Amino acid sequence: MLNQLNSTGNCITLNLRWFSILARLRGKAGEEFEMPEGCNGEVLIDRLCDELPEIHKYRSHIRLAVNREYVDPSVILHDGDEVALITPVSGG
Amino acid sequence: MLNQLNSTGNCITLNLRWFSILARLRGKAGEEFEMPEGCNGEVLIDRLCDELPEIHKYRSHIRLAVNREYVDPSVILHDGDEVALITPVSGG
Amino acid sequence: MKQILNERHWILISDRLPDPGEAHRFVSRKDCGAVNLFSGVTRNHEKGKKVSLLFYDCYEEMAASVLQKLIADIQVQFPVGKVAVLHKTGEVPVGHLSMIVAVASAHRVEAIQATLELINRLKREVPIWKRETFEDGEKWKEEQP
Amino acid sequence: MKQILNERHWILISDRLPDPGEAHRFVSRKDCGAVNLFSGVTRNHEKGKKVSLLFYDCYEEMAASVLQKLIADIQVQFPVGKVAVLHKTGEVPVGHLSMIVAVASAHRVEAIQATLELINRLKREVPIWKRETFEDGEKWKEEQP
Repeated sequence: MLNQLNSTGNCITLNLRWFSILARLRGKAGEEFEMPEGCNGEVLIDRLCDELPEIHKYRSHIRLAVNREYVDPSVILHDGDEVALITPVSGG
Repeated sequence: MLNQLNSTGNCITLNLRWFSILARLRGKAGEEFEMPEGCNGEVLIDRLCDELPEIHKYRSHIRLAVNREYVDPSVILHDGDEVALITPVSGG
Repeated sequence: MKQILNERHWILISDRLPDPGEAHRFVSRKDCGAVNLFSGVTRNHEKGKKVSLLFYDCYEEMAASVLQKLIADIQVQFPVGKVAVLHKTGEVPVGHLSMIVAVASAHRVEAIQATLELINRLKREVPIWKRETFEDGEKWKEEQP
Repeated sequence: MKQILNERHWILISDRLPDPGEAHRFVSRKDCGAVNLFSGVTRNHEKGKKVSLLFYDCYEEMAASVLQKLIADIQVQFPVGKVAVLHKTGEVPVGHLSMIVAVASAHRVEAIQATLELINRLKREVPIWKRETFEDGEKWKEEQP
């Protein structure tokens, strides 16, 4: 696990933002969240799904946003990143 | 000519309306115009082209309107009809 | 001036146009989630030539009746609600409105497609003619090659 | 509230929308003969169910930045001038405006096509979410089958 995550044992703090159904399920609009250094978006989403199993239902439709841009979930996260799980949008 | 026009020798009075370039060429916006009874739109257009040769240039693009509807030029005209030669329109 | 106003449409041909907001309000209805509003504005150029003014001549009685049939066609072809077509006659200086078309529908695609189809047909069928004033004189649209 | 206003576009995400006429005026320019303005309005039905209210949640900072890129794409893909996209957040009762999109161009087809493409992309890409209030409760759009 440590190798897989490229982790040095240190932690990074992410600034999670929650919206729409996920904000309701999580019960908040934002939070600081610690993850092992070197982890990627996929690992974060796995971890959040573990904590909040209701997310599973939406998982296949979720896009990842890091610092207000859509990114591939394989992207490595960094300390201070603003991260959001974007369920299917419905503006207009 | 009499046979061709189905004419009885009587005349009908048409209410001609002129618009756009044709109003400028004709020098007026409307007039009463006499034609033999039984004549059709084609005959009227021929006659107007004789009177106002500048119309010739537009003839192949002219549509005929009788009583405020586009009609085929073969339609027989009647006394009191409101008739207009519609050059290509350009509203909008 | 010629106006036809009923439950389904508002047709106005006049030398004074109302604000586009009035057409917007007219077509708005609680079952229509999409309102598309198109405005024609006199632009300052045409085929590379500078334009200073447009003038619209109109066979008003026929234009209103052609528009009424045309709108009825559109309301059959597309699932749209109310439709407004307002066209100016006379002079329209650069930057001013010559036409307002508003279409409401339950859905955006239909509102937008119906607007385009309505304008395309208006430009082919409704007896309105445009005269453009260029720096070197004025010409009816039909006079131009 | 988030606003980006410059020579090329006006983006506004806010719990208060201006009148559509302001978007119309913003995009109008003397070289653009066509202004197309689309408004989204809360309608009273959705898939056969009665709707009484919409609520929009928005990731405002990201939405504004996604919209800015999206509008820049549209201005490359289509020969259009200025573009305005105004989106409401929070509650939008039936009959009220949730969104205004305005696009100006020299020609009608481009103004109208660019509007449709812009809305289609907005609905796929911009992080805004709709919650519908029905007679039997409220649901985020993603919750619905």
